[in-house]
Amino acid sequence: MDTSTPLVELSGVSKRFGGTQALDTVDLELRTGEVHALVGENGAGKSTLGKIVAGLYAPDTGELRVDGEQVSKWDPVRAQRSGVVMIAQELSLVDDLTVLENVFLGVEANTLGVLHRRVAECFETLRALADFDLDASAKVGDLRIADQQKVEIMRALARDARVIVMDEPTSSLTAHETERLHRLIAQLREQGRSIVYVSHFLDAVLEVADTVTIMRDGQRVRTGPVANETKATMVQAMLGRELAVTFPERRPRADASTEPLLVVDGITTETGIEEASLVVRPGEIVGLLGLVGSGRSEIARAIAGADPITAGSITFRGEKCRRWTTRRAIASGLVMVPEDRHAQGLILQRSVRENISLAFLDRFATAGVIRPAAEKKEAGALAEALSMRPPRIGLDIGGLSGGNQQKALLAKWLVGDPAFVILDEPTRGVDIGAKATIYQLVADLADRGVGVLLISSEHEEVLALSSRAYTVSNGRIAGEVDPAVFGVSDLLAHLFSVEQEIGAIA
Amino acid sequence: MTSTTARTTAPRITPAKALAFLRDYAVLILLAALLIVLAIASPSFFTFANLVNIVNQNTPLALIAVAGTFVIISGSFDLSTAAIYAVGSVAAAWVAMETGNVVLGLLAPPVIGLALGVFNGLAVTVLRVHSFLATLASSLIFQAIAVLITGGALIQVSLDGFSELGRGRIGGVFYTVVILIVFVAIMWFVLKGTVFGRHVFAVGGNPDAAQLSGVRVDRTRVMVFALSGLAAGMAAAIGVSRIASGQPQAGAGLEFDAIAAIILGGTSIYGGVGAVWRSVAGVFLIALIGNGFDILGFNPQIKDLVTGAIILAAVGLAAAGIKRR
Amino acid sequence: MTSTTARTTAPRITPAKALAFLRDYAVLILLAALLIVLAIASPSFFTFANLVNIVNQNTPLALIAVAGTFVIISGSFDLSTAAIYAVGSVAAAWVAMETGNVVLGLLAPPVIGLALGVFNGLAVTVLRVHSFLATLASSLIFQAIAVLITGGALIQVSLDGFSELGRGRIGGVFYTVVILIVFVAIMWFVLKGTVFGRHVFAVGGNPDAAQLSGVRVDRTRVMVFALSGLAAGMAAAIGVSRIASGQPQAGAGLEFDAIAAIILGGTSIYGGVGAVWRSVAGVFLIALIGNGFDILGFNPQIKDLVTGAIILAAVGLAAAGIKRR
Amino acid sequence: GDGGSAGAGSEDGYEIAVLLSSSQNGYNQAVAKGVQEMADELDADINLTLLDGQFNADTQLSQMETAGVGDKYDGVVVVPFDGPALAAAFPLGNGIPVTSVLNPIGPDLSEMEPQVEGVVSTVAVPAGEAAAKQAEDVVTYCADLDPCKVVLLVGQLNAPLDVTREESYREVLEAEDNIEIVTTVEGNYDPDQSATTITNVLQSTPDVNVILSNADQQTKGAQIALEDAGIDPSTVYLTGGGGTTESIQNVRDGIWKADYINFPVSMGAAAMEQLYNALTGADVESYVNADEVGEIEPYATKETLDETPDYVGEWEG
Ligand SMILES: Nc1ncnc2c1ncn2[C@@H]1O[C@H](COP(=O)(O)OP(=O)(O)OP(=O)(O)O)[C@@H](O)[C@H]1O
Ligand SMILES: Nc1ncnc2c1ncn2[C@@H]1O[C@H](COP(=O)(O)OP(=O)(O)OP(=O)(O)O)[C@@H](O)[C@H]1O
Ligand SMILES: [Mg+2]
Ligand SMILES: [Mg+2]
Repeated sequence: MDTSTPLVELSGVSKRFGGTQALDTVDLELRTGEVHALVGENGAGKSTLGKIVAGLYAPDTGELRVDGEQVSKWDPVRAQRSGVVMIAQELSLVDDLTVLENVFLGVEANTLGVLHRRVAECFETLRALADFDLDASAKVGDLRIADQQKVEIMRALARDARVIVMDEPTSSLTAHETERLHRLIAQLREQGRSIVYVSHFLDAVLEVADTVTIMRDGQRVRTGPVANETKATMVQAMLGRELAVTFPERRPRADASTEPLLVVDGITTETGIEEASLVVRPGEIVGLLGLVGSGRSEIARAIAGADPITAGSITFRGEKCRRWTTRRAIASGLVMVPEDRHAQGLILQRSVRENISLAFLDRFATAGVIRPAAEKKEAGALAEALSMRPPRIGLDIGGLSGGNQQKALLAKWLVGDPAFVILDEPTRGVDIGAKATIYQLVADLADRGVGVLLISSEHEEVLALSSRAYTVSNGRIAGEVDPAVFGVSDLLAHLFSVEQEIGAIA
Repeated sequence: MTSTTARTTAPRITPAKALAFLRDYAVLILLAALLIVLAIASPSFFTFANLVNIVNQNTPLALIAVAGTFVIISGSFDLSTAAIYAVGSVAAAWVAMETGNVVLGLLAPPVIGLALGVFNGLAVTVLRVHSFLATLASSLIFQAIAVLITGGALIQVSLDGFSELGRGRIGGVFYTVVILIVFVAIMWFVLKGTVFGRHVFAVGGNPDAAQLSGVRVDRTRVMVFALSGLAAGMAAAIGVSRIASGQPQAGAGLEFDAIAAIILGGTSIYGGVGAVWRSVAGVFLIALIGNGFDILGFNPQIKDLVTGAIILAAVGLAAAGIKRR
Repeated sequence: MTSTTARTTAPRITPAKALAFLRDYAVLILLAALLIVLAIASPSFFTFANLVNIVNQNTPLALIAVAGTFVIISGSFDLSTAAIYAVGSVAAAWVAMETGNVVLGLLAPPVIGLALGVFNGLAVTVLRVHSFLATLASSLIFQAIAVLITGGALIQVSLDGFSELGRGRIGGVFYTVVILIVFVAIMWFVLKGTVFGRHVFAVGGNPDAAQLSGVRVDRTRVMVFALSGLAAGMAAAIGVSRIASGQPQAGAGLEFDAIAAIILGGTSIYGGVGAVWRSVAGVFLIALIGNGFDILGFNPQIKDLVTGAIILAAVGLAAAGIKRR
Repeated sequence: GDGGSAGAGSEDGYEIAVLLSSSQNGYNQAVAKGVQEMADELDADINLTLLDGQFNADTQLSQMETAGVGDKYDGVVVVPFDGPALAAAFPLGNGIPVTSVLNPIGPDLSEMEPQVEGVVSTVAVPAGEAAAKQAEDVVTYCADLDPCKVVLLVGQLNAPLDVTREESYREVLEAEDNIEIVTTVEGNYDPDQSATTITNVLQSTPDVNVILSNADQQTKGAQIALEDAGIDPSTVYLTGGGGTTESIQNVRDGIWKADYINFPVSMGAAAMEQLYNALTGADVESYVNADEVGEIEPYATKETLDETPDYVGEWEG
């Protein structure tokens, strides 16, 4: 194939959603054997662009050429026939089907419509290619998010596509798995495929991409070889200003004699937590470090009252928590920002305002009647503080970009001035500027004496922000570590060794 | 570049906005269109008496649909409203005749309706079964109770004043019309302006997220079914008072008429989205079609055809407003 | 520590497993229980003749429920099956009488059903409206067509052999029973073993994901409605053949009976989960209750009560198996 | 009646509303036909408007109320779906006369004289009396049989009219020692459903002597059930109600033993005639016995039908 004809070419593409111009006359060329990164702030239009390439959205104006030929009708089926597939930013899998069924959905091996029985080998080949550890017969709905993301990736691979749009494929993966994915991308490039790589991790972009398109406010700022860019130049182009992401100064460890805010003593749950104990003092940021699936989220859920505990106890603000439910937890000032914003966090059909106020409606109500002015004011202020785009709190939250939804999710839990916050993956999908804002926010919370329990697959965040950290493995607290002395790679080595140890006991 | 950027600052009323308006208000647009057509077609239509009659006739259905809006928004179905109506009808007649007390008789249906609604809510939340099946089962049970109370026969109420609620007027307007207006106003406010209403939306939109936000999901569900039962009981009180006799087939079909009106109005069957006014509009859209046929004397055999076509038109109109992808 | 770990390596049949079994097979368990109770209560029950009769009587409903399973799994509703049945009935009678050809008459309903099913599918996908409302509207239209074909009256079929399909037997077994068994077997296989079946699950489980995977979601939906229409037409052919007359009210209520049976069987109303055998079990669970009442001579007025209670028992049994979170 | 008090129609013509309980039903269609025939026959300019009650009490009540306001109509002929419920519409606002077919309007299902102001005439036969007549013939048939096993096949046991019928059946039959009422089942006016339920009953009572049904559609289903069970239907006393062409033929052929004939066309005609009388100020019969409007004896057996070999029935259902 002539490498001078782009595989896919978009010219002058615009897309509008209601009052927002998501894309404004954008051009894009995807070439054989190229990893093309898309970077930009939350709401810049990256996902929209990716979805247009994959046929999920039809552009309002502009042209789409595939192999040099203009296509008029373009939908996911046609796109796949032409070898264009997408890994969506928000997980999009059929929960009730198995891993294998999801991976081959739409491309099932068949004879006259009758399914072939032996497809396990195909799956195995694919699994080996991706080097992912997945059980083919597990129901996808039972998998944790990270594994679901792997299924999404495998689904794209199964299509043997020429163009793969990956919209933040690593948002739930740990460093280790991200590395594997990057190797895989390199392999695919070798085979002459074209990858669109959307990410907020600029280091990763620098590492894997050949070309980068930088977007701002629905417009393309520039496209060029990655070799010509640095992190700083990209940030400058994305935000229109300079920004160096620095972590706020680390909070000191609280004095061991301070009355603890939260004491978790040997809790066990049906979700797989065994005799987990931890302590958080006021003003402390405490990290939970673990590999994917170690049970960090389950510990968080148990503390927040979302899963019942079968043994052990939780003491909050000096009081034993009895019949602990989310409702009681929230009422006494303990809140959790859940990891899955779509499944657990937001009511997508409702407005930003209603989502932000939901958990603390009583603060905006008198005798059960909502005071709309107070609600608007407070929600508006938080949207402003988190620089949400667009800043209109009357919009349905489902229409916001992924990162902006994440900001709204944070706002939702901050509205109640909590005394204790559990943050499970708080920066998933947010842009570099917003990350800085969130880090500052977390530090400010701690400064006000709020206790913070922090979980993140970006171990760097946990290591840099927390005053103390626990390592988690197999649903147990394996030990306590000093985040100040660890680098990310040391930590991984440590976590793997812990994993093996615990495995040996059990 | 500048020429294309100009497009983003286009005039305020864009085709897109017009389409969005169409989508959101399709049912009102059709209602208005129908009103105009009927007013032109027949002088008997746009009279005070006819309009008051239409509202009066449809008060029971509208009450059930308004409360049912909460049920649908919360992501459930209540298929037992007709059965509750039936139980309420025979209970009202029975109580009135046994006690000789008209007020007691007419209070029985709302009270019983509330209780049966709570039963539904508990069945749904405790058994963790989809409300479609749970209320289908409970409606069989309620219906049987209504039959057993009367032995299948009819209970005649021969008490003065029993018909006052359903047929009395105040200044030319039926009490029922006043009751409906007040009920709609209250429910509108409850849904839009109260914590409970917000919780109904949240439970229907994403029950897991609602639970994690400290919303008492089960309690909200029970309350929604209780409200629906209460409304069905109120409707029964009005209905039984109007005809002064209670019988177990009373209200047959009301449950589906109500759900159809709610969805026709534009409340989402998936939950999480909807409004009280929509259901009222849905009820009266269907009512106007019926009234129009009667007034114009069209062949009734094609009424269903026209109703079906108008419903498809309404949804088609709404769909036209939904931009393709 | 070791003591707690021991718990995880417990024997194979744990209470949890028993509960999960309960949840998955509640409808079969109840069906078996009912069979045993009836066999003990009446010697007339467990006879070949009676069992064949039960199957024969319920063939039309079972056909509709089996095809309806696909509709529900794909996340839709088909409320128009009864109306399609009605159109099919009068069309069969009309065609048979006009042409004098029995075969042509009995082929009419499946063909028409298929066409009306496609119409439903297109209405749902083109208008992008929830199938609940779309098929409600289309059922009004179909019903009106049935009335217009006959003028509201009844078409008597006085042709030899017209009743053969519905009442004929082969070796003591009704043709209908054979038809049902074959249809169930094919549909079971189609759902479990074909690409189409897989796509039905995917479309119902997560239409967006299916779309993203390149599944032709709209086409799958149209096919599912076409299948449902076809089955309703087949049911009509059997029904009209049995009574040798076509009338527009034929089949009234079938649509809800079918949906109730499907959901009672355990197919999820939310789509994405279900099985053909479940719907068959659901149909016969309800059928057995009716048969039992008739055979034992119980008061039919409490049949609904018992049916409702048994449905609640079934779902309660299933719920007992769902771990409390 | 007080004659053309409304009189807002054309100077010498009348606008009449015909409220059917359903326009999709053969019986109602036949009534409408009779009304139309009489309207054509009468020497006046009469325009009919058919309204469909959709077998729904509220719908019909609305229609009656709508007809009762304004000056569109001069009179109403109604086939009440639910007579007691329909009474709520009376007195009508505009005071136009109403005639009722098949069922009375008012609380008492067996009272044929007008019960509410505005109803000028009722063309009907009390449900209980008709049922009693059917049951009495069963008693005659059973005289030589002991036991004589009877299955009651009634419409819907949650409908007051059918409950009344069942009570009448039982009252008559239970007085006889030799008669054993096996069971009561619901036929729902549907042949298919009746076939199902009778098939089931035959499993436990294959030696049934009588199937007493209040409607022809149900009897038809019972006949199918008997045939499918290998029982010759003419060996069982089968009876129905309605007088459809098919059932008349069945009685003539000896497959059914009897049928209670309704004359819906004649009833519709009679109702129109009485309404016209009211409108023109002529004498009105406040109760027309529906059994007497037809050409023949309503309680038909092979013998009675043989006397009128040309009679075919007034409707299909
Ligand atoms: N379905 C939709 N409905 C309404 N608005 C939408 C929709 N999809 C995107 N938008 C709007 O279009 C703009 C671009 O969104 P997009 O999702 O492409 O951003 P993004 O660059 O992917 O952001 P992020 O990094 O947060 O994922 C945003 O302002 C968003 O609110
Ligand atoms: N739905 C589920 N059903 C059964 N077990 C589950 C389920 N979800 C998670 N688990 C189990 O619970 C444990 C912890 O899972 P989880 O992935 O939430 O941990 P985590 O450390 O929070 O990981 P992540 O980095 O993905 O947030 C794992 O052993 C996993 O197998
Ligand atoms: Mg995005
Ligand atoms: Mg987690």
